[in-house]
Amino acid sequence: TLAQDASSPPVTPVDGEVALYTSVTQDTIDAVLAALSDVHPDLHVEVFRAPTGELDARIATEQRIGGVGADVLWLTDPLSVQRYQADGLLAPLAAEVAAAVPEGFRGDTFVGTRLLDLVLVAGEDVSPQPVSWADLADPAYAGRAAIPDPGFAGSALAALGYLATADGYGMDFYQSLKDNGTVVVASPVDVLTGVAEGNYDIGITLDKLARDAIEKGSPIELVWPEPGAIAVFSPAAVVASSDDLAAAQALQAFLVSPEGQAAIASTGWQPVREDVAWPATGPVVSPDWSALYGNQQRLLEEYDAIFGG
Amino acid sequence: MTERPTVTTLAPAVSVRGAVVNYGDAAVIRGVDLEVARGETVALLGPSGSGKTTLLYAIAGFLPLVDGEILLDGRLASSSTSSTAPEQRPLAMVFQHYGLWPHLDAIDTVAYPLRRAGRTRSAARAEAAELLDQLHIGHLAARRPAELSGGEQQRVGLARALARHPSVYLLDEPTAHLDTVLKTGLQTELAARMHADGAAAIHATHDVDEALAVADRVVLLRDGGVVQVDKPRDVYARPVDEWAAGLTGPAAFIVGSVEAAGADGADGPGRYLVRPDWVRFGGSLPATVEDVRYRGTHTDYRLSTTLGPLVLREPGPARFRVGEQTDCRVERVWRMPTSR
Amino acid sequence: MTERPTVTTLAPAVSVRGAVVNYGDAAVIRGVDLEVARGETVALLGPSGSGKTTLLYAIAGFLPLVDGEILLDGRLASSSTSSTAPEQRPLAMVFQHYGLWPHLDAIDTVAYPLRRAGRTRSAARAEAAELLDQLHIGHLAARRPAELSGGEQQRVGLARALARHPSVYLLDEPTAHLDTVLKTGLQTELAARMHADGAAAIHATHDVDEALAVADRVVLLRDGGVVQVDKPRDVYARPVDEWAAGLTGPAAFIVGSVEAAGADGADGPGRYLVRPDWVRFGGSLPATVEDVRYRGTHTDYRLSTTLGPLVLREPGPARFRVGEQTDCRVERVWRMPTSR
Amino acid sequence: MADRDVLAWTRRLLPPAALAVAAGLLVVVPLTVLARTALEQGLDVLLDAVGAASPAILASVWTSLAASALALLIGTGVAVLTERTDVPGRRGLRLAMLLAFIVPGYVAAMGWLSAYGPGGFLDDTLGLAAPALLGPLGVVVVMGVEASPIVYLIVVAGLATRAEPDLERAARASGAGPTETFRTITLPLLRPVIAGAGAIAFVLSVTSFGVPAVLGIPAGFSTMTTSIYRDLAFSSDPGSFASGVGLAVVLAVGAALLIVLTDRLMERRRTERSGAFSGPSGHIGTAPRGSVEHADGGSPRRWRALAAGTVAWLLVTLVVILPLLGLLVTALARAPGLAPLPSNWTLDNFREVLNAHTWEALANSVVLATGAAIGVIVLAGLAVLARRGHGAGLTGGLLGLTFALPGSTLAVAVLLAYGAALRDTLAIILIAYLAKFWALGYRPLAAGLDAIPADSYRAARMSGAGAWVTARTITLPLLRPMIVAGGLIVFMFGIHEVTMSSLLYGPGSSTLAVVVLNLQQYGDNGLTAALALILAVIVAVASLPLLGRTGVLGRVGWRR
Ligand SMILES: Nc1ncnc2c1ncn2[C@@H]1O[C@H](COP(=O)(O)OP(=O)(O)OP(=O)(O)O)[C@@H](O)[C@H]1O
Ligand SMILES: Nc1ncnc2c1ncn2[C@@H]1O[C@H](COP(=O)(O)OP(=O)(O)OP(=O)(O)O)[C@@H](O)[C@H]1O
Ligand SMILES: [Mg+2]
Ligand SMILES: [Mg+2]
Repeated sequence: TLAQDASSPPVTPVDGEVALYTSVTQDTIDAVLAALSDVHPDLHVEVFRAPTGELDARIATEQRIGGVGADVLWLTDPLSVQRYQADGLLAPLAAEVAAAVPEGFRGDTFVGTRLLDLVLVAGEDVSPQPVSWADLADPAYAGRAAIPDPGFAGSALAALGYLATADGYGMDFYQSLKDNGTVVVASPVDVLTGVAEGNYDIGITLDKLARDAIEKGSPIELVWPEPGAIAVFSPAAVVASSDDLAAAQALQAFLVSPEGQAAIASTGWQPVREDVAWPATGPVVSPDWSALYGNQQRLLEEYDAIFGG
Repeated sequence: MTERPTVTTLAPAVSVRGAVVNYGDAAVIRGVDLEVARGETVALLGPSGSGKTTLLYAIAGFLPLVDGEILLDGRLASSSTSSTAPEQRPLAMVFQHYGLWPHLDAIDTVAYPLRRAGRTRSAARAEAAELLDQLHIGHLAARRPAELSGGEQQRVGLARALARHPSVYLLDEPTAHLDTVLKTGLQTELAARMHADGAAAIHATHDVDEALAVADRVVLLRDGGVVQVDKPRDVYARPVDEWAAGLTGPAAFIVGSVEAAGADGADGPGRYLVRPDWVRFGGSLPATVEDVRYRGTHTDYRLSTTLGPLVLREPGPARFRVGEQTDCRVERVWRMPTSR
Repeated sequence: MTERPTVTTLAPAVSVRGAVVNYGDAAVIRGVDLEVARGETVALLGPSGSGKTTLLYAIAGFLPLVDGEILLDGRLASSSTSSTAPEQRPLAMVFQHYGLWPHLDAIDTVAYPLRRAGRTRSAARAEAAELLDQLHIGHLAARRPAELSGGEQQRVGLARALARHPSVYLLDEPTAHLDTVLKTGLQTELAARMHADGAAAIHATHDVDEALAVADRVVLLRDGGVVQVDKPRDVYARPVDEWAAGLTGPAAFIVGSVEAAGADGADGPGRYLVRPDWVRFGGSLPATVEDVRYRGTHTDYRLSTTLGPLVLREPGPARFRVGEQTDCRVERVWRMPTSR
Repeated sequence: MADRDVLAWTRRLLPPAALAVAAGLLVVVPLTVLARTALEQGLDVLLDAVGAASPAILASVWTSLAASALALLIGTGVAVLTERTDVPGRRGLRLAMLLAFIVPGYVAAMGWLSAYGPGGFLDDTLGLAAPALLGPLGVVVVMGVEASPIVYLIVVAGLATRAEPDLERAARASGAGPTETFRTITLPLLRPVIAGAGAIAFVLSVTSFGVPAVLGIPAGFSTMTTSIYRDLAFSSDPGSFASGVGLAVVLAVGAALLIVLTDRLMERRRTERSGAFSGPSGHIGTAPRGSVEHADGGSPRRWRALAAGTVAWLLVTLVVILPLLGLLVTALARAPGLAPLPSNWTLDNFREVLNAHTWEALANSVVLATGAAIGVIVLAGLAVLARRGHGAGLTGGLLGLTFALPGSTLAVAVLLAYGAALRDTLAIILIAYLAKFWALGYRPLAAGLDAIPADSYRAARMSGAGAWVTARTITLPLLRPMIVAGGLIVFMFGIHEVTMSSLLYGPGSSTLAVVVLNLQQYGDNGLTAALALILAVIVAVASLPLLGRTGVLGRVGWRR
């Protein structure tokens, strides 16, 4: 389904100053910017990085004092970006940028750049090892399964968004998790740490985190669950009021260019482009992001009704 | 003995007119009038709790007047509606509890008012050192209050007041912790200043001897009101009532006619004050010694006579014993005013 | 006049032996010996800075001994290596600066030692109220120190010490801010207690009159050392050296032979002390009046005579003026010891 | 003459004017802007939000009350031990208290987890774990421990300004033993100071986010701050921003009211010193410190000191040292879940943390923290001096407001007010710090005033000093221990402040905490732990000179 081949024509270097507001991890930003200077030596990027909550607050505040200071937004998950789109904050996506990524990983004004894959992790000597998401509710793991808090981590909300509507799951699934004594922790990191330390047998975490830990010797196993890892794409968008739209669009385009995608992949996150080298992992599934947007509050309330947040 | 420079054409250094001061709702100073001329020392004599400190604080501008006014050097300083800032009044004060600053050593404390007056640091410290020397605590210049004895602290407080060269000194029991030698030295220094600068002083004390020794005039204070204003000898010899008599020295009272005793001041029947030094041994009045108290320089005898009980004071050690019979004479009496 | 109950078989209430106390490296008390019998009041008389407070603190256990020892009721309380906790000593103390607790009102302050002694709250407060009444501050029971006058604060401090009913009272200038009436009242109360409980007292003061009036014995302190220990009349009449003579009262010295003057105590050539009350007007010694000071109950005259300058004290107001010629006689002298 | 008058007037009016301007800029303007934002959606929406959040509010209030009680207990207890007794190892105790201070809340919570949590190193080595750490109990304990160094510093300073040895001697001479003297005299005299410290501990706990996030959420226990975060972070509702702000303002107003209330209570119970500063200095009722153990007599006293020291050390080991060790283990571990064995350890985390980025951020943080400390002390000094006049309660309340605002909300306020001109500069972060930490300096200073007898001011006025000269030459020097304590506290907070700077920083103005945070999200607890430890070592080394025999603040006190 991908239109481009890996050897796209050389891009003409763009120069200018771009302010990037982002919530992606620092090492990814560093790697991408390093690669960027090879392609656009005179494109200077100033980074403001903050956790999702703070970034949201800053943007909301700046909207109230005469304009967002960013030229490009690069966020972790495709939720708040839809609000900015609704506010008319974002410039429409350029055709070639849109064309670079698969349909499910973009919107009208934003484009996915990388995938956070939610997977299962299990202790090395846990048996039986889980195979599907449904195993979280398996009585074998009663009281020994951990999930991240959807009210706290965007990726966890994505899992909720997918599982709440997926066939054979739904809110009843969460009820059965609750009944099985599943523990809610703050973030995927906490899940990983907890499983690695043997506090829990299995849990939901991020693919990259699990791989890193395994590589360094953590006593855990990564399980690619059926029907697939739940993928959360990190959107990049251009702010319509940017002083230097050309530069901003160049940065956005770079993020989905083969070079940019390779840089992202080098930091351990799955690129959205399928033509960039990435170890064979497994299938991914996605929640319906546009359906999820606008329903978060209701979903969280339903979730809270079960887990008593 | 009073050595007042002739400054009569000038306004009085302090005049307090009908001053009323409250703590909360309770009036502690109730309409005090007081005038202090330049070069004059007025003793404010009153028992504990009579309002001496309160009155000095009002004069210094620390407490507001509810009524009345206070003028300093002829200018209005406090009234019930206005008040000059304390630092703008031509005053220096010795505080009953010294008011020393724990973080400043003796010399910096004394240099403080000099610095405020614009002196350079070294000039201020030089003058401060001199003042400390004068009060015999030059060697303690580098000590902070916590490292000084009570009397030494009091002297630092005194030196600080002296350093200000004001036109009025407010002295709140300034010698309570000083021995006789230091007391005398201080009194001499203050007298010299009064003389040289025409400065005035209000000297609050509960000690009669001190009041009589230092003052040109004595103001008797009782429950925040003035009972009597007089020269020292008159305060002692001619008190306006029994309370004043008791405050200013040992007092015995006899009722009736004392003409027969042939004493100075006898004037028909009435109530008479007899001071112990107005009674002498030898004479026509038979007396029984009831009690003998040796007090160093003098001995006090309590005698019972036909006129009533008397006290007799005599220099030197005891000459009689309890129970002995002897004679005495009353040389002088003071007929107590009947009304007030 | 001393009224010591016969308790001689018992150990002295306080005995201090060769006590040395330092502040930092400086010795402030340098080998003091002192014994106080039960029922006895000893006055600690010394000028400002002589170490009175320091000695009392050492006895109370607030300061460590560098050398020597202190026994209370015969039991070792302080030595250079050990020390009984202050609260376990049978003492009560009146602090020179009262040591009142800013957060407690008068009655709770006085009730404090009673509570510590195990009294119930209401019993303690009732007894405290009585003590306050006795010191005429019953109506101030609910006031905190900041709302009391100096003398009132001092009385609260006194009442607190009285409340403890100890076997030894340490009194550090306890009457510095009290008027005569209160002073006398306090002395009476203390005397009664000494009598009733066999309690002893060490009364630090710089005031000669007070020392002579209250004490059974007087200890003269100078620069942290004991200069003389004697009965009041002997401290006054038979000082061991000039410094002691000066501290205990007005003193004039004449050198040579005073036999001719016919005074008591004359004994060949030497240096003689003459107290002002040992000189009288009338006699064979021509005198010129150099200065006259009226001091209420008495008048002091400075005279110049062929024997040298003398001071004469006489009850009553001044009889002579400066410059007048008159005669006087020296009735008594004290030949100063030659060494020391 | 006229010139001198003008000069005098300017000098007299300048300080109050400066105070008014500062209060306007730092407190009134940001709060006004916030209030407007909060009411964007109308009052009804706001009230609904408050209603919905009320369980969380309740949870916040009770955990914070409990945490501040705990902080008061620990802080006061250790302060008394290190400053008023001869327990062995006092220096070490002081250092430990400072260390507890420098580790930011969320990192500390992590340290606790890796020490005591299930699977923590105590679990691994000794089989000891405290599952209750996850949940309200853990939140209370860790927040309490987090706040205790502040209480400690303030109480130590309080003890230094309130050194009136005769008062304690008088108690001993009345028959009270050392403990009873402490309970009946020393402690009540410190009441204003302790109350001030308690107010600070309470507000810190109410606004704490890291600790409840790490320890509360896994147990399904949410507080005000975590639920505001939830509302703000994952809402598609454009009004949620406004209602989040509204909730924060409500929280702040509540806390400020509480503060004003305690102020009122304290005002009535003022225990102003009267009379002379009395009594020779030295250790109360005993030998001067440093001399032979004296006046309390030989061995019982020594045993008591030893026992107290042991208890204190045990406590400090439990609440400071073991969590720090937990952090160390986390920082050294190659990967989570490995046994705490040297073969599984690596210094990679430390190496990675110490990059050029970190140093730049550290420099920024030091500049900001220093600026904030100095600025806060100046402002707090002004406010305290003005307090002697009118509007005492008002000042305390106002400053309490900005202090009690959660950091993110205050940052939003400052950005709203000054962002147009100052965004991305260090200056805007400094403004936020000043607004937030003003109360941290003000509280201890205000509490310290009580220990100064009124005659001290009067004596200065009588010496010719005007009100502000008196302030400069007498009042402030007498408050020196409090000033140092307040400055130190603000500095430490400035060093590890996260929320405000992460919202306000721009190119070139990132702070150390921002770097930590950037490492942490999705990242690596190991890196965070390593950075926190490096910070702790820096602080420990820098504070060594403060730990001498005279104590952290003893040497700045006016008693020698
Ligand atoms: N903390 C201290 N450090 C150093 N020296 C001190 C300290 N306290 C007192 N001194 C000195 O010790 C000496 C004795 O002091 P102490 O207070 O015992 O005197 P005092 O006889 O009570 O005097 P006063 O009548 O003035 O109260 C004084 O010279 C004083 O300066
Ligand atoms: N802050 C206060 N609040 C209420 N009453 C007070 C306050 N300060 C003093 N008083 C009362 O006012 C009266 C006068 O006090 P003041 O201090 O003027 O007495 P004083 O004559 O100086 O006495 P002393 O010789 O004992 O120092 C006293 O009865 C005292 O109790
Ligand atoms: Mg007074
Ligand atoms: Mg003394």
